[in-house]
Parts: sequence; structure tokens; C-alpha cells
Amino acid sequence: MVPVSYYLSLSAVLFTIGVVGVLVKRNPIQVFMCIELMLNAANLTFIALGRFYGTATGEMYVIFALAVAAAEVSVGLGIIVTIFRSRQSIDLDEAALLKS
Amino acid sequence: MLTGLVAHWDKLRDGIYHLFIFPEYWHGIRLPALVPYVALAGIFAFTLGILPMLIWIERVVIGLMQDRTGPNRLGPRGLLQPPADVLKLFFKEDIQPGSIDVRLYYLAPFISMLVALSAGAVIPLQAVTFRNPHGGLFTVPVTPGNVNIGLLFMLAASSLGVYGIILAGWSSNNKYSLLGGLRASAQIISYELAMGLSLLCVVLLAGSVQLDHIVNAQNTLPFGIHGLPAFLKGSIFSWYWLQSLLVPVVIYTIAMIAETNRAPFDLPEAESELVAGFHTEYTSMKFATFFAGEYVNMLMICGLNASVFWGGWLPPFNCFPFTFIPGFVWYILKVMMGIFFYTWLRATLPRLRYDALMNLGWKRMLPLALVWLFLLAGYSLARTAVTQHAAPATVMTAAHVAPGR
Amino acid sequence: MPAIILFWILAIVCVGAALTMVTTANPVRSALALVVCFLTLAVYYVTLSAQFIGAVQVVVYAGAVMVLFLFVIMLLNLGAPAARTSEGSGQRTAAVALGAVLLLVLFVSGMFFEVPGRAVSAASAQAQGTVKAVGLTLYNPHLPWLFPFEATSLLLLVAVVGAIVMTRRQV
Amino acid sequence: MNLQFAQLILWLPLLGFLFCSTSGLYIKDRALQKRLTTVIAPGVVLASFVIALLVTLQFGSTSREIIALIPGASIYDPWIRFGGFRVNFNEVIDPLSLVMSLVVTGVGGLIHVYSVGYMKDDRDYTRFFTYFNLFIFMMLLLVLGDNFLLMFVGWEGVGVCSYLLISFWFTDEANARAGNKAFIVNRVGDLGFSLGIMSIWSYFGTVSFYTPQHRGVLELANHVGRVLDVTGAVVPTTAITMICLLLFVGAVGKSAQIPLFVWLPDAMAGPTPVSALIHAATMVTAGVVMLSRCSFLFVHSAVALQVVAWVGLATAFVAATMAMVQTDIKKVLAYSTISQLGYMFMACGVGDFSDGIFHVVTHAFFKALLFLGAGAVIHSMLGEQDMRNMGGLKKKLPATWAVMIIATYSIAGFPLLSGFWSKDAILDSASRSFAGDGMLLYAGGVVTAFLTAFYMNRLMWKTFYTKERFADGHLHAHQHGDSDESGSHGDSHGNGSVHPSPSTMMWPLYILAVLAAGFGWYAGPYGPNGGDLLSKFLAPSIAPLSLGGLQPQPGLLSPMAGYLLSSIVAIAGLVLAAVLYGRRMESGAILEPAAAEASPLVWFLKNNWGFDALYSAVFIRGGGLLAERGLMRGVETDTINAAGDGLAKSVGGISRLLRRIQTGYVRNYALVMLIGAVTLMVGMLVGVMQH
Repeated sequence: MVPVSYYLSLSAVLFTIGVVGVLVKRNPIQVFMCIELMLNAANLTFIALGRFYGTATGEMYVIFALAVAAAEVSVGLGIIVTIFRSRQSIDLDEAALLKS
Repeated sequence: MLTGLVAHWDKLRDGIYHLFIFPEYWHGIRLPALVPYVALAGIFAFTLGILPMLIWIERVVIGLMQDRTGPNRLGPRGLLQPPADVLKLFFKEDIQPGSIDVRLYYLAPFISMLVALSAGAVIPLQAVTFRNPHGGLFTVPVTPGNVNIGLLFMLAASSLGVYGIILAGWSSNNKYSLLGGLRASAQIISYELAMGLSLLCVVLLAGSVQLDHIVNAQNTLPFGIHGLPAFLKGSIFSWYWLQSLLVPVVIYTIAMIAETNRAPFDLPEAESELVAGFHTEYTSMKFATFFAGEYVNMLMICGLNASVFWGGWLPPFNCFPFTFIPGFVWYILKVMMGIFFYTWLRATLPRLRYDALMNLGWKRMLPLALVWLFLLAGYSLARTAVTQHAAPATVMTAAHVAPGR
Repeated sequence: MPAIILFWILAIVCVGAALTMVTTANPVRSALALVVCFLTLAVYYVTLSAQFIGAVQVVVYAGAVMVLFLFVIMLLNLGAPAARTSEGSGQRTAAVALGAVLLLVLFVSGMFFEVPGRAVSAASAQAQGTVKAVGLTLYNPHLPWLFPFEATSLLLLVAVVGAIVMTRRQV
Repeated sequence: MNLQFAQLILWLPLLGFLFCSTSGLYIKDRALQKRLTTVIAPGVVLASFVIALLVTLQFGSTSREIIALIPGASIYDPWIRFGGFRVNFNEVIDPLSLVMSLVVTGVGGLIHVYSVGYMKDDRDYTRFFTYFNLFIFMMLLLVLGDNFLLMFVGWEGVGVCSYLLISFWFTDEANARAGNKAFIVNRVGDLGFSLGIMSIWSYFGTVSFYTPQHRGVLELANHVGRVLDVTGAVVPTTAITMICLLLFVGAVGKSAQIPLFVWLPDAMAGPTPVSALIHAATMVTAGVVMLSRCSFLFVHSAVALQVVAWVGLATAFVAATMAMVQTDIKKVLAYSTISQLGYMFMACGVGDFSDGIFHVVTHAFFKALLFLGAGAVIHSMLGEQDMRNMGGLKKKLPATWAVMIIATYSIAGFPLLSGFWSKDAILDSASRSFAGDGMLLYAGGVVTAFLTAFYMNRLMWKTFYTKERFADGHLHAHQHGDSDESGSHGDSHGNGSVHPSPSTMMWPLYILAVLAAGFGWYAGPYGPNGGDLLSKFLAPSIAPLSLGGLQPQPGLLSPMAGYLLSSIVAIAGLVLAAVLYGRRMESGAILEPAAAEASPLVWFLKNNWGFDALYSAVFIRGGGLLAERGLMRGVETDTINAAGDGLAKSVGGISRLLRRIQTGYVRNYALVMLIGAVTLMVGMLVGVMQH
């Protein structure tokens, strides 16, 4: 039986990779994928803890996280496509209208 | 005298039936534990063995349909044509285009093949009955992995199949290939929804996503009507193509053709527009792998179709000549009927335009499947209210499975 | 012991894929690496006896979400232009440094985490992850999951409509 | 008869209301609509009365269940459920609610019948009966409701209906203003009532009067010397006093007691049947009904009872003095109503609630009779209300005169008429007040009785006996409030001369006259079946003083001496008026107009002892000043606006600084977010590790 801390550590590594990816990537699609990775890292902790506590709660959370991720991806990619249409580029640093 | 004959006949029949019942332990070996390995070997052998034959069958059938001769040079009735093709592909020059993404280029056909084959891991070929030392009977499905997520696994495997195509299209660095890959991804994602919903109709009726449960759930009287003659139990009329009131099987059949990129939905490789689509840049064995992967995929999808809608290993009628034929024969027959249907369509229908394909998927089949799921939910609720017990499979399989595990 | 070996193999694959995903400049490779990562996660779920979640993970993430990603990448025909990562301005250094701190914190909290001793037998855990068990939990009117589930379906509908409206040509 | 039928008492008027309010939608024939209204609107009220009568008879005969709860037609089981707060829609059928239902539907029904004749030519005939039926329904809800909340609904409902009815002829601005005044002054009292209900909820944990589990407020208060809440804990006496005083504020507003009486005289702007229905027989008695209903609470608080008694006495006296100088026939009656209500409050204040209700009932009869008689006079005079322009009507309207004289003598306390018995009972109770101030209360009551007799006979003389002060055939309807826009009375009757009223208007008067004369004897101490029928009937609904540990003092006079004194006082008042006005048959006034103008006493009395001026100065002008100087300039301009401007400026300044942080790059924002998250997690980790 694998100790729960193994899973938590693995999840921590994945989460950190995702975080760093979000911060350093300029391609919004890759940033998006990093976010998905973070979500999955969280899912892994849910499942692992749910297994080790012997409750179904973890799985329930993961189901909702999956659904939300699916919704998020469809909308997010839609936004990216729209941005690409209007600017012919999706570089994050060029999409800086907020800059004063 | 007539009654004596009937009794005698019954005894004889039971004796023959008992030939199909195996003891649980044979020289200390627990036979049910071996079943998955047998199934795995059987599926592998069958799939890979029939692959060359499929090409031959297809060509012959199309030949017949289009009033052509078909293969007739090598061997009797051209039967040696498949090995010749394989040999030819083996010895062709392996060309590697210049501006490709090498790793992905080589990976793509293997993904295609691997994913297609992996779907076979949950397909039940037959149910085998064992007798435990106490004399009780229990049934074990002949399948490599009898998991409780069988249908989901099939869906997952079939949805992963698109990666091979996409990667091939992308890594080839060729606009035809890219277009083919794009088309494939859009098409498969679109039709997967309708396919999933039509399968969900069956899940609703069967009350399980485990494939052998679904097959067992079809082993009832048609529509659960009491008083019908016994030979109709588990017969062709009680399979889910009819019990789900026809529409899901139609949707599934259309969607399965789109999922496997076959004519008339073969847009990813549409040779008249895209040269050869995603595998334009592939030659020799890499092309052969794609080719074989597509056929394996067809087999798996037809296998799922046969299990879910066409009663799996169940004989078409629950009476004398049919019941003596082993289940896997019926099963393979049903799979081959699916393959035949593929060929039939290919021989008759022209390719759809891309927007027509998308329209059909999103605006016709998806709403129809949704509506039908809704109707069936109401129907099964009403049926539950009448028969006083819920989905048939859960009741049946509980009795079937409990002693064995 | 086999379980731990499996864990390590999968962990190496998983972390490797994740690192590839972040480091490569080519979005398609990035996406593929993520698919591999997700598939290993699905295997993890199955080993954690959450079979249903594992299957759904493959169907949803690998089968739908990532295909969508690839589709968009191909649609926008994003090549792999040189050095797309952000240059200078300390952002990268700061990000890596902060990531290291975060990793440390998460590690420490993960390591010191103690599961209050409720040994859950493998069989009962196995029964918990089946489609049937998940369904019975999710749709149980006495548990708090039913309403969120319905709300989520609404969310998905809204997302679908939103995505369609957003990407229409004539906005 | 099943007690469930008692529900119909409540619902029939609502049906009538629904018919009247919607009939315009589906009956296009106006004449048909009017005919149907004529049948249905009075019909439902009289049917209610019949049912109430049957229930009462059965109730009196079985006496198996003294207080019955009838679940109303509520769709949801608890009518309102809000956290721990739950209220049922129940009707309480007990002696008090039955007596009041009989009065409301009986007198109300007669007034309905009367109105058929009175409002015959009005353009808004159906609208009038819509309001009337709704009013009856609301009043019945107030009376029959089994909890404070239902009572409050009825309470507010009659307020709304009175507003609608007072300003019935809303095209005249004075009428609309009078309606507004009535509504707004009532709101003051309603605030007190609602605060009282909230206090009851917070102290008792329930607002029901009676519940099947005997956990209603009144049942909880039905212990000698202590009041319990639903959990069984004792409610402190100060809380009871506070609750009673808050409820009393509500009663003061609704029953027009000092200091909230100012709306009632102005409310005479409505049609005369409205005055009769609302301001004599039903609505204003709501306060008395409420006090009697809450008698179980009041007897636990001597302080509250004292306040009630003295406010009642003060109102009775002050209003009687004001009535003496009024020239408008309806205003005299309005002030006399206030005065009589003061009597009732005084009765409640000395713990004699059943005699308060007795006076409510008798007062309903003779006051309705007076108002309707006055209405008949006004009707006959084509809208003239000023007594200075009347006189000598006895010859022209003998039937009206006859019923009016009965009513006048009854209210004046002429021996053996209804008012005599009820007023004497009150005076007797007052003289035996538990607090030892019986002497003062009795004296005040007697003086007021004298004044009552005087001003009522003054009305009779000015109207009926003295010489005619109008030219027959030249009456002008349009100058006065009591007519609709088209001046219908003058136009419809054509000749414009004094004429007798139609029979639908007169028959209710005859019935009321019988009751005004004889009911007091029937229900009084010398009535049939050993006497005191009403008190005995009401006993289960009314708390005895002993419940609160209070003892009536010995009386000042023996009963016989009391009767004698009352009779003398009443007759003296009547005679004094007769003598004074008998000398002035020509002018019909004791003082010449100029002398009356000059007299400071008349000026003081005519101006309501300065109440209106005081309110105008303190509340209207004071409120205006507070709003303008204090709130608008002080708070709005100098504080809120200045703060807003300063805030805006400082935000602008800070923003200019903060703008530098906004690089516009998503990555930077995410980095800042991560810094925050990491800091938080480090902090949490450190915190966890320290433990």
C-alpha cells in the first residue's frame, strides 16, 4: 500500500510545475494547459485522500472539478480563438490592453 | 407416447447442455481464473488473424455489389491476395519526408494501433458456466478484463484513437495531412457525443455499464412481457436494438462509422480532396499499421455494437438449433455482420460534404439522441412502475455473479 | 511492494511528461505530454480504486479536452517560434524561486500529513469507486451532491452556449 | 350545525368583495351590474349574520366547547413559517368573537341595506360596495383571527378600507386629505401594535391566542399572578407592562383616543354610511375589542390598566367638550363617538372588559342609528350638513325624528334605554376601581354623561325643533362634501325640496331603533334569565381582575343610587339643552354668531383644545424644519456629499500612484497572486507547526 504522503508529494510536484508554467509561458494555450495540470494535481489529492479516509467525498469533488474544467476549456478556448481572430496573434504579452 | 418422446428429448437436450458446463477445479487448477487469459489470447488471435481476411472480404463484397470480379488472381478466388499485400507493404521503401516532426511522425501509427487494440480488453466473447464443488452453477464472462467500467473504457479507447490521426496529420508538416487531422478531430469529437448518448440509452435500460451485465440484461422476454413463449427469451426481439426502440441503434451505427472514419464519413483521408489525408506522407509498414489500426478499430466498434445492441453471445432464438452453437460463434457472426454493413455502405454511399457531416452530427443526431434518452427515461420509469423492479440487469447479474466471486 | 514500484514508474512518467509540457516550446508536443500525464493520472486513480473517475478522466480529459486543445492549436496553426518564453524582467527567476518555495511548503505539509488511522480495506475501497457506488452517492437525495450536480449541468449548458456565441463569425 | 360552517362568516364577505371588484370585467351591462351588486353585496353580509347567529345559538346551547379553533382555508399547513416562527391560519370562535361578529355583520348588514338607497345614484355604486364588503371581511378577520398576526392583517385591512372609503369621492381634495390623515395617524398606532406583536413573539415564543395544545398567549397568561412563555419560564411583569402599553398605543390609534383622535372628525368627509359603518359601529371599536381580547395580559399589569383608564376618561371628557360647539351635524356625532369610546376604554381600564364590550354593542346600535338618521337628514336636505342651516325638520321628517330621538335619549343615558344600562355599568365599575381612584373616575364619567346629554339634545333642537333656517326649494347640493361630482342628489330628485328618504333607508333605522331602545334591558342586569346575559356569555373570553391579583374596591353608591344619579344627570343635561334652545327658537343658537366668535372658550373648543395646531407645529413644521435644516443641509450636503467628494478625490490620488503597478501583463498579475498564496501557505504551515 502506497502511503498517502507519496500521492500528496506527487501532487505537489505537479501543482508546482503547473504554477511555474503559468507564470513563465507566453502562449495562452500552454498557460491554459498548465492550469489544467494544476486542476489535475488537486484532483489527485482529492482522490488519494478520499481513498485513505474511505469516503466518496473526494470522488464527488473530482467529478465537479472535471465538469467545471470541461466548461472552462470550452469557454477559454473560445476566447483564445476570438482573440486570435481579432488580433492575428495570441501572444499574452501583446494582449495587454489594460496597460496604462 | 408423445409425452415420453418429449421427456426423452428433454433429457437428451439437458445432457448436451451439460457438456458446456465446466467444473470449477480441474486437477487443482481453478478454471475461472484462466478465463481472462483465454479471452485475451482469443481476441488477439482473432483480431490479428482476421485482419488480412477483412481486406479480402471487403474487396470481394464490393466486387459483388458493384458487379465486378474482385480479387481473383492469387490463389483460389484470390484468397492469397491478403498475404501478398502484406508482403508488398513489408518490402516497400520506407520514405521519411524532410520537414517532419520525427518523433511524433513515428509515434502516430503505433498510437493508432495500440489504442485500437486496447479496446479489446473489455469485450466479452461469451459466458461460460462453471460448477463449483458444491454443485452450484455460476457464470463467468469470457473477457480479458471484466471491469465495472467496461462501456466507459470502450468510449475512452475509441476517443483516444483520434490521437494517432491528429499526430500523423500534424507531424507530417503537410497541409493535406493537417487538414485531415483537423477533420478527424472535429468529426470524432462531434460524433462521440451522439454515440455516447445512444449508448447511454442502453445503459439506462440495462442499469449497468459493465458489458456482460448489458448482455445479460438482454436475456429477458421481449420488453419484459410475461407469458411470451420461452424461445423468445433472450431472442433477437429482446435485444436492445429493438428494446431501446430502434433509434439508438441507428444513431450508434451512424456514429460508429464516423468514429472510424469510414465511407461515407471518410473525410480525414478523402482521397479526392486531400490526396490521402492524414496518412499522405506515410509509406510501407507505417502505412500498413495505420491501415490495420483502422480495421482493428472497426472490429472493436462492431464488437461493442454487437454486445450492446445485438445481444452479444446470445443466440437469435432460445431453442434447439441455435442454442447448441457456442456463444462466441454468434458473437463473431454479429461482429462480421457489422463489418459487412461497413462494406455495404462504402459500396453504396458517396462521401458527405464536411458541413453536411457536421450538420448531421450536431443538429440532427445529437438532439435526437438527447430526446430519445429523455423518452426512454420516461419509458423505463413507467416500466419500473409497472413491473415493480428497476433496471433488469442489476437484478439478474446479482444472481449470476454473486456465487462466482 | 509492487504497488510502490508501479507508483514510482508512473511518477517518473507523469512528472517527466509534466516537465516536458512546460519546457517545450512546441504547443503540440506540450499537449501530447499533458495527455500522457493525464493518462498516468488515470492509472493512479484506478490504483486508488476510483475506477469510474479514472475512466472519466480518460474520456473527458484525454478524449475531449486535449483533443479540443490540439484542434485549436492546429486551427490557429501555431508553429514553434523561437524562444516564446518571456525574456528578462525577472519574471522567470521570480516564478522559479516562488515555485521552489511553494514546492517546499507543499512537500512539508504533505510529508507531515497524518491520516487519522482509519484503515480502509481494499475491498471496501474497491466497492466505493464503482460506477454504481458513485451513482448512488451522487444521486442520493440525502447527500449534498445532487443539487450541485444539477447546477453543474446548467453550468455546462451555459459554457456550451457561451462558447458558441463567442466564436461565431458575426459577433 | 357543524362549527366548520363558522368559516363562512369570514369568507362570504370576501366572496362579495371578489364579485364586486371583478364584475366590471365580465358584466358589460352597467345596469345589470348595479342590480347584481344590490343583491349580492348586502346579501353576503346578511348571510354572514345569519350564520353567525346560528353559530351563536348553537354555541350557547351546547357550551361543550367554550373556545373553538377552526383551521382556515390555508393551502400550507402553517400559514407562515419563517425559521422558528410559525403561524397558523385559524379562526377562533369564542363568545367575544361571536358577539363582535354579530355586531359587525348585523349592524354592517343594516348599513349595507341603507346604503343601497343612499348611494343609489352614485356613479361608483359598485366600487362603494366593493370597499364595503372588503371592509366587513377585514373587520371579521380582525375579530375572528386566532393570532395577533391575523388580527394585524385585519387591523391594517380596515385601515386601508377606511382610507379608501373616507376618500371615496377622491376628486375633492379635502376628502383625499382626510383619507390621508386617517391613514397616517392610524400608522402611528399601528407601529405601536406591531412592536407589541414583536414583543409578544420575543417574550412568549408564539403569537396565537389559543392553540390546540393550550400553548397560546392567552392560555399562557391564564395563571393567577404569573405569565408563562411557551417554554414554561415566567415572563417578567415589566415586559407585560411594556407589551400592554405597546398594544394600547395601537388601540389608541385605531379607536381615536387622546392623543391620536384627530383623524376621526376629519374622516366624516366620506359618505354618511361610511361614517356609520367605520366610525361608529365597527372599526373604531377595534381597539376595545383588542383590549378585551388581551384582557388576560392586561390584568397582569396594573400600570397599563391605569393608563388605559385615565386616557379613556380624558378622551371622554375632552371629546364631549369639543362636541358641544360643533355646527356640522356629523362632526357632533364624530366627537360623541370619540367620547363614548373613551367610556369604553375607561371600562377596560378598570378591568370591566365585558361592560366595555356591552357599551360597544349598545353604542353600535344607537350610534349607527344616529349616523344613519343624520344621513337621512342630510339626504333629505340634499347634502346640507350644517345645523345652522337646518331646523324645524320634525314636521317634514317625522319618522327620522322619531328614530333620532330614541337614539339621542339612548346615548344620553335616559333611563331604561340601552345607553343607560351600559353607561351605568361602566360608571359603577369605575367607581369601584381597583386602584382607589374610583371617586375621580366616577366624577369624570358623570360630568361627561351630563355633557353628552346636553350636546345630543342640542343637536336635536338645532335640527328638528327650532325654526327653519333654510328656504325650501333652494337647497344647494354642490357646496357640500356629501355628494358626488354631478351633484346627484339635487339633480336626480328634481325639485330640490326636503323629502322623506326611501324605505330601504328607513327600515334599517327602525330595526336599529328597536335595538337601541331595548337591547340594554335585554342584556343588562334586569334582563331575562336572571340578567347580565352578555357578561355571563362573554365570561370565558374575558379575564377576571383576580387573575392579576387585583381587587375591586367597594363601590361609592349602591346600585339603585347609581341608577338614580345617572338618570338625574342625563335628564338634567337634556332639560338644560331644551331650556336653553327653547328660548332661542329663531336663531337656533345660544350665543349670537359675533359673540361666539369672540368667546375664547368656544374658540378653544372649536380648535380641538389646540391638538391640531400642536401637531401642525410640532410634527408637520418641525418635521419639515428637521428635514430641511438638519438632514438636507447638515447631513446630506455637509456630511455625505462632502465625504463622497473627498473619497472620490483621495481615490483619484491613490489610483494615480497605484496605476504604476498595473503592467497589463497577465503573468505579472499571476505572479502577485502566487506571492500572496505562498505567503498565506507559509503562514498557515508555520501556524500548524507551532502547535
